[in-house]
Amino acid sequence: MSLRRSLLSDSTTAVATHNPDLQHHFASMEQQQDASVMGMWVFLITEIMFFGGMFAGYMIYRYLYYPGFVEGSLHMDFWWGTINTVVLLCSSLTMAMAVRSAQTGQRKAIVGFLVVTIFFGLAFLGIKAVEYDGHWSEHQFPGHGFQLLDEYHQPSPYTSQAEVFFSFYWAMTGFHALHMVIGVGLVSWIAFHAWRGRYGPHYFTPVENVGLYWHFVDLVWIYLYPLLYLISNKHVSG
Amino acid sequence: MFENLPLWPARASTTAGSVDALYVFLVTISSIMCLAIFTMIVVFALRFRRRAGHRAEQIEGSNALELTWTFIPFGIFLFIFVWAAYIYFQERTPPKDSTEVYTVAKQWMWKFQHIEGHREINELHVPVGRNVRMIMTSQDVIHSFYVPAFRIKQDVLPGKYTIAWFHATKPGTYHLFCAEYCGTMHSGMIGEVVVMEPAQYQQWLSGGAATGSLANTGQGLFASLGCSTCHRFDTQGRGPNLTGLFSKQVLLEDGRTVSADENYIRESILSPAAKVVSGFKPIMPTFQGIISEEQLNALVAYVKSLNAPAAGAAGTPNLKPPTSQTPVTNQ
Amino acid sequence: MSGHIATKKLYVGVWIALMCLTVATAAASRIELGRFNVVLALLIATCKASLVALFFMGVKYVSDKMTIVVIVAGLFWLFILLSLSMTDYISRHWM
Amino acid sequence: MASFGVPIERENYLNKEYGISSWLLTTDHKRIALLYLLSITFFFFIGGFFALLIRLELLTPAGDLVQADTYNKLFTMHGQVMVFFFLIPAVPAVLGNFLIPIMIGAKDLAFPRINLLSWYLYAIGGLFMLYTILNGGADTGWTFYTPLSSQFSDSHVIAAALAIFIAGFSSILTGLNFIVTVHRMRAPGMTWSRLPLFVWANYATAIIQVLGTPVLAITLMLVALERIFGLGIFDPQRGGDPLLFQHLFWFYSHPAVYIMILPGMGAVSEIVTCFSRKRIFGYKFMALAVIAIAVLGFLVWAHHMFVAGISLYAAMVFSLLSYFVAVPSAIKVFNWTATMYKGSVSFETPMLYAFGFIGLFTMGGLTGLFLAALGLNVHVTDTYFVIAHFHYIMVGGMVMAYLGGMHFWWPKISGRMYPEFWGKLAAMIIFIGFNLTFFPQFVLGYMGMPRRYWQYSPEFQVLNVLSTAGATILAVGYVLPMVYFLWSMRYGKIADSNPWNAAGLEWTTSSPPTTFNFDETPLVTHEAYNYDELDEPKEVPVER
Repeated sequence: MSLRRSLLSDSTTAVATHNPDLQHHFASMEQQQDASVMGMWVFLITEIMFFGGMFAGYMIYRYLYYPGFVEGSLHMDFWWGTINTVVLLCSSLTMAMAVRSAQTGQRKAIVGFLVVTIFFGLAFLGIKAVEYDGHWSEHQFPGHGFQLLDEYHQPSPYTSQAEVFFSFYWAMTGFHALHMVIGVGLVSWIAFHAWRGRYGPHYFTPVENVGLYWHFVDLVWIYLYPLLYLISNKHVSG
Repeated sequence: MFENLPLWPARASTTAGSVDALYVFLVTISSIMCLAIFTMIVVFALRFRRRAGHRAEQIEGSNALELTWTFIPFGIFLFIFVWAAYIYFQERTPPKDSTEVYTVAKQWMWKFQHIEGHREINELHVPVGRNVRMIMTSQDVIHSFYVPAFRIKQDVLPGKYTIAWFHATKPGTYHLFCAEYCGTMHSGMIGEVVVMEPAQYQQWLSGGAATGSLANTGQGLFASLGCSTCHRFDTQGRGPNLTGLFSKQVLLEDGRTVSADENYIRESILSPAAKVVSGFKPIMPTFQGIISEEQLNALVAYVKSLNAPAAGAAGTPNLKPPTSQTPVTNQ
Repeated sequence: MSGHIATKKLYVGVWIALMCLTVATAAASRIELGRFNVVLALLIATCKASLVALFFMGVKYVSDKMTIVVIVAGLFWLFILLSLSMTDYISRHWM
Repeated sequence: MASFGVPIERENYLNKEYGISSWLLTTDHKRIALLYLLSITFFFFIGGFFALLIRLELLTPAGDLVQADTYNKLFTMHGQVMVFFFLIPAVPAVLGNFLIPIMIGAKDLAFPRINLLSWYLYAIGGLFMLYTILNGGADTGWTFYTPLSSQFSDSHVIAAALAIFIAGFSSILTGLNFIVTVHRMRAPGMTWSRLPLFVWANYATAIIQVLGTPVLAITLMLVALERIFGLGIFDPQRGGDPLLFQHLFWFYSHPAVYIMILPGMGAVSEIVTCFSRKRIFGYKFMALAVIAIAVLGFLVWAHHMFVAGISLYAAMVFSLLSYFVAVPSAIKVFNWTATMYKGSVSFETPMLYAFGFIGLFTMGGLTGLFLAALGLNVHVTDTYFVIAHFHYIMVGGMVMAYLGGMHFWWPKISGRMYPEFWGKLAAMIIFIGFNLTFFPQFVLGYMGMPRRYWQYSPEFQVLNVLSTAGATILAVGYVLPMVYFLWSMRYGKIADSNPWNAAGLEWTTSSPPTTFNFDETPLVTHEAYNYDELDEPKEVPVER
């Protein structure tokens, strides 16, 4: 039994005393960093499955009620959707640059890029709010008051099917927006710590992980955009 | 031979026998497997119990053994699968020549509409020796039509039809249960299936206060709801001619082809824009919330009756878009 | 992935590519291709997603294979969810 | 809690610190495991109490003890509490939390603070559940089938869904922690092929937790949104498909069965090897089998829906896949049995539970073949046959394994031995009580008694009376261990570091372990279960 144990080399323990960011139960900074990033990726796949449930539902109903989905999609604002896509992609760039600045240890640049990222995030949410307001005031919210008018301001024959589309629209973009809100909060939090000089080449795991999260939220939108806004550009009924 | 043992319910349908046979086979196989494993455990535990001076003999494992007990059970499983799938296939495919009973389930009762026009609540009379096809839907939540003596069960869904069928073989009165939990009085949503000799059944049919066949009721509705103004029996209607429609393939406006089964007719009444027939416009108003499930059943029965040679006014089914159709705008 | 630091040029290049693809997908949706609209849209979306994942998220530079396994597993499970639930709906009318 | 640590000379995780905050703010995986132990035991007895009321109501065919509405709430809350607040966290969050770091030679899980967070999430979810219960509960069944849950039920559906949603995130975080820990925190020399099967089993479980739970979370959220805002995704009146809910629900809830059973299988593997003094038969196949179950378990969910109105062909695919997943389960049973061959078998309490587990799991598994058989499923689904089947797996299997594991590792957890006589007695009582409770239900089911019936047809009464009688015996069996475990914390014989002379890193450290588990990081040079190098136990530890 005694064979089981042996002293670890002293170097590992030495590292432990050197880096204040190393938590007690890790042997080395590298192990800690690897574990955190892997944890983040595992978390992201749970997010994939979380949105996956809605994507599965979306796919099934789109298959069942294609005309209704086309009709619903025609009531999306193509330009707001496209602009929001651009905004999010820009924010991903600045986020990536923020992580890079952390890796290279440029404190001001980290803060700067993070602030721009927050700005883009808020812009996205603002545009989303404008869109929501438009849909809300036109009674395009599922429920008893749901209404869908065609181009002649008559109730659309596809109303009931398009209502399912709108259920998905609100649920999917709503959960996406919720993730954005959380993302903005997280970015603000690391921006604050970055401003305090917490991150640099020696330690930037939180920046990297929040970056991963931010990009993931962007990824979801990359799919939501064509699935919700770009189904078809013409009425099924011609 | 086990008729008197209370280990299973009465065996009163053609399906019951085949399900029981599979059950007995599975009980046998499982008992053998259990017995083998339990015997091994007991024998090993006693034979190799701890004794002074004896040490365990370390054994790595055996690939041959592992493969054996991987593939032999797998083979048995496949056999069970095929057998069971065969029975299931029969349970799910009603024969063509069936008498039909429309069923509406609601919290917490069963409503039956016979094709002949008879209506029943929580009691279903059927003849022995005939295929009966249940066309079922629910007014509220999910229910399940379960007759243990027939070994059949089918969930009854709101918003669409599900189909079950049976062929009763033994006269008697049997339990009808709702098997899908449906709210407070779920356990009160029970009834009886009365299987009768054909003669008695005829007597029962003639005794009831039927107000004409279900299709007749449907025909009345078809006129009073104004369906007949557009769905005419010629090629001039603004809606498709429904003669001979049932069970045909229908070409839709968006290029898909669907089979005109009960669910298609139902959907077309409640959600007309969902599947628009090629050459027509989505101008029909929805009847969702306007007609009851029973009326809907009557309409479906009527449309189906248009297939019968006598009922249709126009002779041949005409599903192709009329050539000289009046142009109708979306309005 | 911590070891690798990508160049600014690369990030900007990826961003430009993403912008072009966004324009492409928006433009493609204006052309009527019938059922191929959705195929094309999803194809472009997948290109964009791959770009973001590979470069911005650094999947291209990950040092250990486990991260890749985790991602592939996630996508595979998503595929299971989508495809197996779809089998039911597609085959309901096959009778 | 402070009195928990009786003075033992050596400093260990129990006596290192005292006071409420040293527990509630701890990041020590062992203390968190004990927090879980307390909370799941609490919920186990709540759920058990509901079960007892259900059985008492079913003593007579008429609905006489409680109202129909109350009965429906009882079985709903019994299911929700037992599944989400006892069975799913039981082995992973208690034994897994305690043992995995020690078994792989780590100081802690990879993310100790997330570990604490997941207990808090569990606790918050639990509070929501208690709120639901105290306010009258939900009456949807634990399955939340729509549209009953989304529109027709006027009970506390949202609160219950929220409780499960939150507890679900606790489960996700536990799984995430285990996955990263097993990948990143193994001691030098602890290769994958040297991992104890308990770790393999929990690893496989973690995969399911991480990949399945989010789907349940979003599904329950959609139900809640449908209730709150009137979204129409599952509403048939507006074109929604109620079957979609069932697909999404079972996508998680079928694999959830494996979340419950796999860690139990892991515990049984440890116990059987120890009390046979033998390495496990077919280690590789055992490890592969748990992973196979975890993966294949995701491909079979619609076998809960064979009569629900799914397509005939989809049903066939899912039935076939269900038989695939039965194969690795069979492999495990055969390997446990073969492990005893030419061993040196002794019959301490954990081993009795392991026997019970193998027997009852075999029966549960075999009756699973009945349910996966399409034609037969039509008759027995939604009847007591199903109830009996899954209780054989979850109670007969999982709870037996959990109790076996608790007895096996109790010396490590508490530093004390439990009383062996009472342990054996309780194991016997539970085994007998369990079979008496649930075996009659197989027959009831085939006779056609539907599940969730408050009142029933008189011909079912005899078997129901038997079942209720069994349930009272079972209840006694479950109270006993709780009493003598508590008793042993003060009066039990002090355990040395390896009372069973078992293999495994956890037995090389002191009982109870120190806060960082090992004085020095261990170097692993052996595969698991090297019983050939271990002595026979000096004497079988017998209490009195």
